[in-house]
Amino acid sequence: MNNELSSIIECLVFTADSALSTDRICELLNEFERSEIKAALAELVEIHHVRGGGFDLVEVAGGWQFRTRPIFQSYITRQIKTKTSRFSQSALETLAIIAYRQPITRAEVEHLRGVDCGGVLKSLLEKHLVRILGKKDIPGRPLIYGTSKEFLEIFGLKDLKSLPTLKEIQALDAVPLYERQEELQLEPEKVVPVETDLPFE
Amino acid sequence: MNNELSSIIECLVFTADSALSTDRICELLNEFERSEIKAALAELVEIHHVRGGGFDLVEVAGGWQFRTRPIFQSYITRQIKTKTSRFSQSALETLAIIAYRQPITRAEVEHLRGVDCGGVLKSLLEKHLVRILGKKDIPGRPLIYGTSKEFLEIFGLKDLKSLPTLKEIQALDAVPLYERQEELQLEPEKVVPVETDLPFE
Amino acid sequence: MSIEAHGYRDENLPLLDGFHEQYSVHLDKFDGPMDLLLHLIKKNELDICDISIAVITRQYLEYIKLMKDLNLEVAGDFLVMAATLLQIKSRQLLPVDEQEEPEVDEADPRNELIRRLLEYQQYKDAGMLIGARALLGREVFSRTVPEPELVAPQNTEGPLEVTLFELVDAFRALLQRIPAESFHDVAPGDSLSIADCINEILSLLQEKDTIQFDELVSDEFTRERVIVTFLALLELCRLKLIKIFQGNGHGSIWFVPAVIAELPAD
Repeated sequence: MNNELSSIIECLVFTADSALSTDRICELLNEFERSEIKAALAELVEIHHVRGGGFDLVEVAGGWQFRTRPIFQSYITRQIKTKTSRFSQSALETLAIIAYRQPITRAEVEHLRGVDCGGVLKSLLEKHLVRILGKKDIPGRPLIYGTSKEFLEIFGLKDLKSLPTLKEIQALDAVPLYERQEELQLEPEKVVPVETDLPFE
Repeated sequence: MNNELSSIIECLVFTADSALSTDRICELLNEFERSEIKAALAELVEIHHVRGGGFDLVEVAGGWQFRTRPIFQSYITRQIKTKTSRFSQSALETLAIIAYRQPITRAEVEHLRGVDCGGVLKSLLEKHLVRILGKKDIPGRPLIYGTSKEFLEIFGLKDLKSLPTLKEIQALDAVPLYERQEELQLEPEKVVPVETDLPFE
Repeated sequence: MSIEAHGYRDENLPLLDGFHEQYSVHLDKFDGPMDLLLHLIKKNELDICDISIAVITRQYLEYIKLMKDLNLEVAGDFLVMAATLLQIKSRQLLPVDEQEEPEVDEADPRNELIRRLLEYQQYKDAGMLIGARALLGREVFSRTVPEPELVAPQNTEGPLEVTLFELVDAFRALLQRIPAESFHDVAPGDSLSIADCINEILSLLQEKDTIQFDELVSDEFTRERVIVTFLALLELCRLKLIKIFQGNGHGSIWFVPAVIAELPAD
């Protein structure tokens, strides 16, 4: 890489303690044009992708971050503990509803799920995956919820638009649900027994 | 890099929380020979040196670590200077008391927290999160505090009325089922409006 | 996952208690009545859009009975759905009133339920897709070791980063720590509290200089609201935070901030 700007950006992303947004990079490197910075970022993504090392430069939650490639998971967990626990089905369902329908009230989530969601919501709030957006201007002024930046970070999503569209989901329906579940059970690494951090049930 | 071992080592060094010694790497990857690991490490150093990016793989006291290259030091400093600061627990607590109990005097805040709050209060005033509303009409005429407009902006609140009440947050706690049913009867707005015509049980 | 596999097998279980947890684990697999309904529809190979209410209702009630037999608490949500199913079933059984014009014949009573099921299934599937992603801290990892220079003391110039929930939670934690009697108005219930009203007025006064009493109560003109607003104003007046004026005899009440903006002397 003979482009100094790319190296500088690489440095900044590498030392940042969370994903670094393009805006923030532009702010820090105000002697460069935004277009130059964007080109350098694209170049960096390419460089790391091509060299195919242990980590990649990825765009998540509106920012840039170096992340290890998923195939090396089993080696990494030999030395560090996994911090994120698997999410229960009710947590994922609730997250999905909030993600697609935000801003949304607790009553609306509960209507969709047909079940009380207080415990799940609180736990998602504590995990910072969901945040309070304010209060809805209707009688009773209920709180309204939305997903957080951490939600995008943890699930590796660039932004809310990169959520699978509900249309894609319908296409997936061609495969009966139970078959998909059996499929999941066949993969031993995917069945993780404990859910220590998220006691949703 | 077509060497998978190199990628695995890269992953381990990347995610380790301190420099990783060669011994430790050999221990973690005991399916590989020490000589292979040493060769892969040398290869990695070479790869990163040649590409000349923002960081290098270096051997520091006790082990291997990715380190940003010193020539970029000045850019990293820019990042530290404008890093987002997180709230300390005491600042958060003091701010919460002021938000929920305003107008309030410093003595009242300290009574609730049980500790001196002068320093925290000053820093909240400096950050413009808290403002002085006036003086209380009691002996000594102590200053009374309240939250500012910036406070509302930071928390994305339309007005103070939009602050979630404690009751709303407490309502998120999972309540044992039998209690929840009783609560339903007590709180008419919370009962799901439909589907009540058919008495079941 | 299924009732058949784990439920009926041990009907004569001598020490039900010991297996209680095991049961509840399997039964809880259904995240609510919608989830259970979807399961029953799949199991019976029914089309969501043309479900047999009779079959589904029977199996649904059997499931609830099973939960009760196992001494499991049946969540109210499951009972609400049972009522809905029975209601739909009974409406289907009602003879069609021949007197009524065929034009206005009622929509299929199942429609609302079908719509909800389809919608629920979408989000359930979306949840599965999201959950199948490589998660940070689980399948993928970012760098954890901070650059030595970055460990330097944080300065306070940068923007603040804190969530509303953290603020509320801090207050809640505080309330749990201190004895309840320190607070007189912690749980105002659903009714309006004077403190809330004071907050509201203070917040309004940040936006404009004069406010009319009527403006404060116009949204919600109830006896309680008027009284609480009035008490709040008296309190604010006592604290010398506002000044109150009234136009002629029975004219509007106006008030303006009476803030002495002084900096702390330290």
